[in-house]
Amino acid sequence: MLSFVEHLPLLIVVSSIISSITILIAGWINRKSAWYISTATILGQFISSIIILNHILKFGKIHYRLGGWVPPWGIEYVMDELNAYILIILLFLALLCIIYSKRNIEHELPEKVVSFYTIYQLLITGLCGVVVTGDIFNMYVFIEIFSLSAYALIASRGKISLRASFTYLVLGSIGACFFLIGIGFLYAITGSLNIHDLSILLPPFYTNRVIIASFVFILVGLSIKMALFPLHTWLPDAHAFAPSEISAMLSGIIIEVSTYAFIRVSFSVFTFKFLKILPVMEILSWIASLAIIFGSIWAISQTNLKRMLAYSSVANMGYIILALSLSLSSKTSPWGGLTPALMHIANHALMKGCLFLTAGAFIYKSNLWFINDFYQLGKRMPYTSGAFVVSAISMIGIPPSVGFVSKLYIILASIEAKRFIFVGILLLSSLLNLIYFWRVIETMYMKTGNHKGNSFPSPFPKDEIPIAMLIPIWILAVLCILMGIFWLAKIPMPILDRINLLFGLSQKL
Amino acid sequence: MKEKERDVIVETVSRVMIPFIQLFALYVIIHGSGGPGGGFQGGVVFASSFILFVIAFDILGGRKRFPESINTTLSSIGLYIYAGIGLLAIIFSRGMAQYLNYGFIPFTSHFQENRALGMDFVEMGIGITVMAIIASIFFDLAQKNE
Amino acid sequence: MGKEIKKFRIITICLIIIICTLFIYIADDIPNFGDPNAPPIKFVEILRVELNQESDLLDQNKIPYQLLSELTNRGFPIPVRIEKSSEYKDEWNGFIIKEEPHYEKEEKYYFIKKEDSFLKVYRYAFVVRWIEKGLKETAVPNMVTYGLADYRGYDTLGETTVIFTAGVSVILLLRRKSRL
Amino acid sequence: MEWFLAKIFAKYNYWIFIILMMIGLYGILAKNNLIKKIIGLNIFQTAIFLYFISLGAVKGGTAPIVDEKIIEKGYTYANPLPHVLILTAIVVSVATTAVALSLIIRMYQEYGTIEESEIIKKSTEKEI
Repeated sequence: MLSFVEHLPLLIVVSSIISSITILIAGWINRKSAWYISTATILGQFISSIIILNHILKFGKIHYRLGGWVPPWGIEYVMDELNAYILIILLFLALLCIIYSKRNIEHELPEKVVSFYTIYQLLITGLCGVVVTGDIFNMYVFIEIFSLSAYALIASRGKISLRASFTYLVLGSIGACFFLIGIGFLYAITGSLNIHDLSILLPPFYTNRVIIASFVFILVGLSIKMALFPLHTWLPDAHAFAPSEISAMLSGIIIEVSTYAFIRVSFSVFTFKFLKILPVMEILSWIASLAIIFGSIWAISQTNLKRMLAYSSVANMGYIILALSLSLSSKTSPWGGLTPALMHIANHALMKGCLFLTAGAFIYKSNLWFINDFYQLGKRMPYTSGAFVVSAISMIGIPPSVGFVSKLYIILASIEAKRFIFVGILLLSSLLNLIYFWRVIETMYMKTGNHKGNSFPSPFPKDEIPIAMLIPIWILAVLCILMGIFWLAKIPMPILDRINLLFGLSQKL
Repeated sequence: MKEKERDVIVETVSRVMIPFIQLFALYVIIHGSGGPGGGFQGGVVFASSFILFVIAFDILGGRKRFPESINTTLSSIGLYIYAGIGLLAIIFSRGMAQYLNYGFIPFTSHFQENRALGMDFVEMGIGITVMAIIASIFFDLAQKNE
Repeated sequence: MGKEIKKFRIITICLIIIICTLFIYIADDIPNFGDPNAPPIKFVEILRVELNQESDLLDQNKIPYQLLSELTNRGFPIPVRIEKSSEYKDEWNGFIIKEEPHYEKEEKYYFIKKEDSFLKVYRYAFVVRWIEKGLKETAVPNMVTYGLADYRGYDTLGETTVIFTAGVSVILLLRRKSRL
Repeated sequence: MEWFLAKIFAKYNYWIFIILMMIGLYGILAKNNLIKKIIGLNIFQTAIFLYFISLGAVKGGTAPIVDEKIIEKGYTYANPLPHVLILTAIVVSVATTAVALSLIIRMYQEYGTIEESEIIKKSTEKEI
């Protein structure tokens, strides 16, 4: 007899599929119902993801055999702490983005509301599907679902975003195909597709060239999807010209879920013993530090706020990958293992979500894209600008914000690994962060006009965005500080410790 | 706009062909469990009959035969059937069975027969969705909108 | 503009050469196509132990202790029963217990073989069960159909969702005068 | 020479897979025309499908449809799993192609061309 909670991981995905179909039909009858159905579904999914995490912490992993077939013969869902952790972050940001999108989409895409929400719901389906699955081919299918919906959502504004979306489509398809080739090689050698099954079958083949090639293909394929440094070329345009909630989802969740897929494949399928044989982590750490430096420098040279944030995302992917590459060095310390990487995944989702939503708010109110036009915003839109400052502060890494905590942990981890050069790189990148965010804050609060001599008459007209858009922005901004205190108080640490234990990266307990 | 040139041979041949193509598509969908065939293949063959119609006649006439409302409904209904049959397994077994465990849906008294029937329904669902979506994609790509 | 395209083509050709080298480098380790005993079709070798006195236990259809401990160390399920697969050769099938209502409790999982002073243990590919028992378990003769809609039915749900996504995406991008 | 030929003929599906894949990759990255890029993408995906299907081939194997008479004659079945996977992957590739084509149509309406370099030139002139 299966308990209700054991059905939940499945119901999260299937209810999402059913809801997306329902939105299409209900939207045909009444357009306004689309938003309500979508919000209700995502709220339900979010609550059930919390229930799942609670269940896992109490009783351990959930195995769910789809169609009743036992794993090697059928598809299986495996929920452990890592899945549940990512799922909660994902659905939380998705919920806030959809609350935000009600007014914004009515403003930006008034004629396409129904199909927008249908595809948004399908995007959530794909992301949840990737996170909960325990079968590597199933993962490929769901990666394609969320990629396809992301292409369409990016292009929905038309004009320049079409080109951005096309570039993303071509590169993303190549990435997915590389992932498929990797699966093909794994299948040719082991004859299996289940993640747990592969992990026990693979050890005798660790030195087999085909297996190494399959790891390389999966790594390259997924690093296109997660915009790792030399393969990030699709990212800036796609992030800059998509609707703002989609930018927030892209930057905060979609590339993070691809990172999750990479973590799952490299630590669950290939396990850390394989990663120690190859110099993968060494190479990844250098690529990541290049990503941090180049991302930050490119961000400084941008004039468009959303493009600047997009390049900052490239740098932040560098942080996550750097933290990942240091994960094998220590087994005992509290900053060993996957802890800093997973921490930064959550923190980056909060900070970038908030920043992109505020950037979207500026566009919503007065079509402001360029940083030079932001003069006097601090007085025109005080609450929105306040949220921007809070999240910018945490991007720079001022205590006790979330950015500070994750940078601290990565620095401690690199000291532990005796790689002092990374400490320098991280401090340098903090400085660069300060430069490019200070430029925006300075324009917002101190300049009274732009170089053309335009300025507002005083007293400045106060022109704030609707409250439904302000609430998600401020929830994220407050969490940027609150979560930092939580991390410092080590409240969510037991989850991360158990994840490390799961992958054999920690010796505690 | 210039009136489209009519070609008697193409029109007559497609008039004769289209019902047979559709019949063959239904055969492929339903025969999927016994021999070569299945939902996708049948669905695409069915959609190709619309494409033939549009090529032989014109796109507005094709849209009139297969209007947008029916197209949208059909494309959703296929997925409803698939996802719904999976859920039925959970509901009928009162949470005992997993999703997509067709054997627990009481079509007949025999477990294996239930599986076969469940698969037939699923194939039909896939066929309907694929047919409607391919037709919808084709109409959207082919239609000129100024 | 022409220069840029030329530069890009040279970069592309370099990339292609790199990938080609990778493929040629691994070509030797790719298993032969069409081999009826290849891992995707029949079985994959998981471990081998040297023959010793204990191995004679196999003739009485009992599992040597050494094998059992090695298998559990690697995380494989425990074989509950062993059966000689043919009368003349030294080959055995190992069975494990699985929980599937309405189906047999035991399932063929391991293949054990004596081969030049080694005792080799293989794991059957999961397709073997599809091929041998599919008709009995699902009452459908077409293997691709029952693989698609039953054993891996969830993939197909995802696949139908993919094509649905494509349809709605095209509606979002191209359809102008619509209620959607 | 003989050794070389044996090496090529033993896995000729594999070599064809590589050649097709490289043609596709060249088409995707080096061509300027967007439609040609999509054709390249399709060739690339087809190459992978061919590789998967050749994984499923068995010497002397017949179509994977259960038939008692075929077994009595001593034939075996081809591996059905790659067929199942590739049916999924084909649908994915069709879906990708559909979305890409609709993007190209929109770009053609917007810029009046499907050459990538011209689109880049025109789109940077009027950003956003």
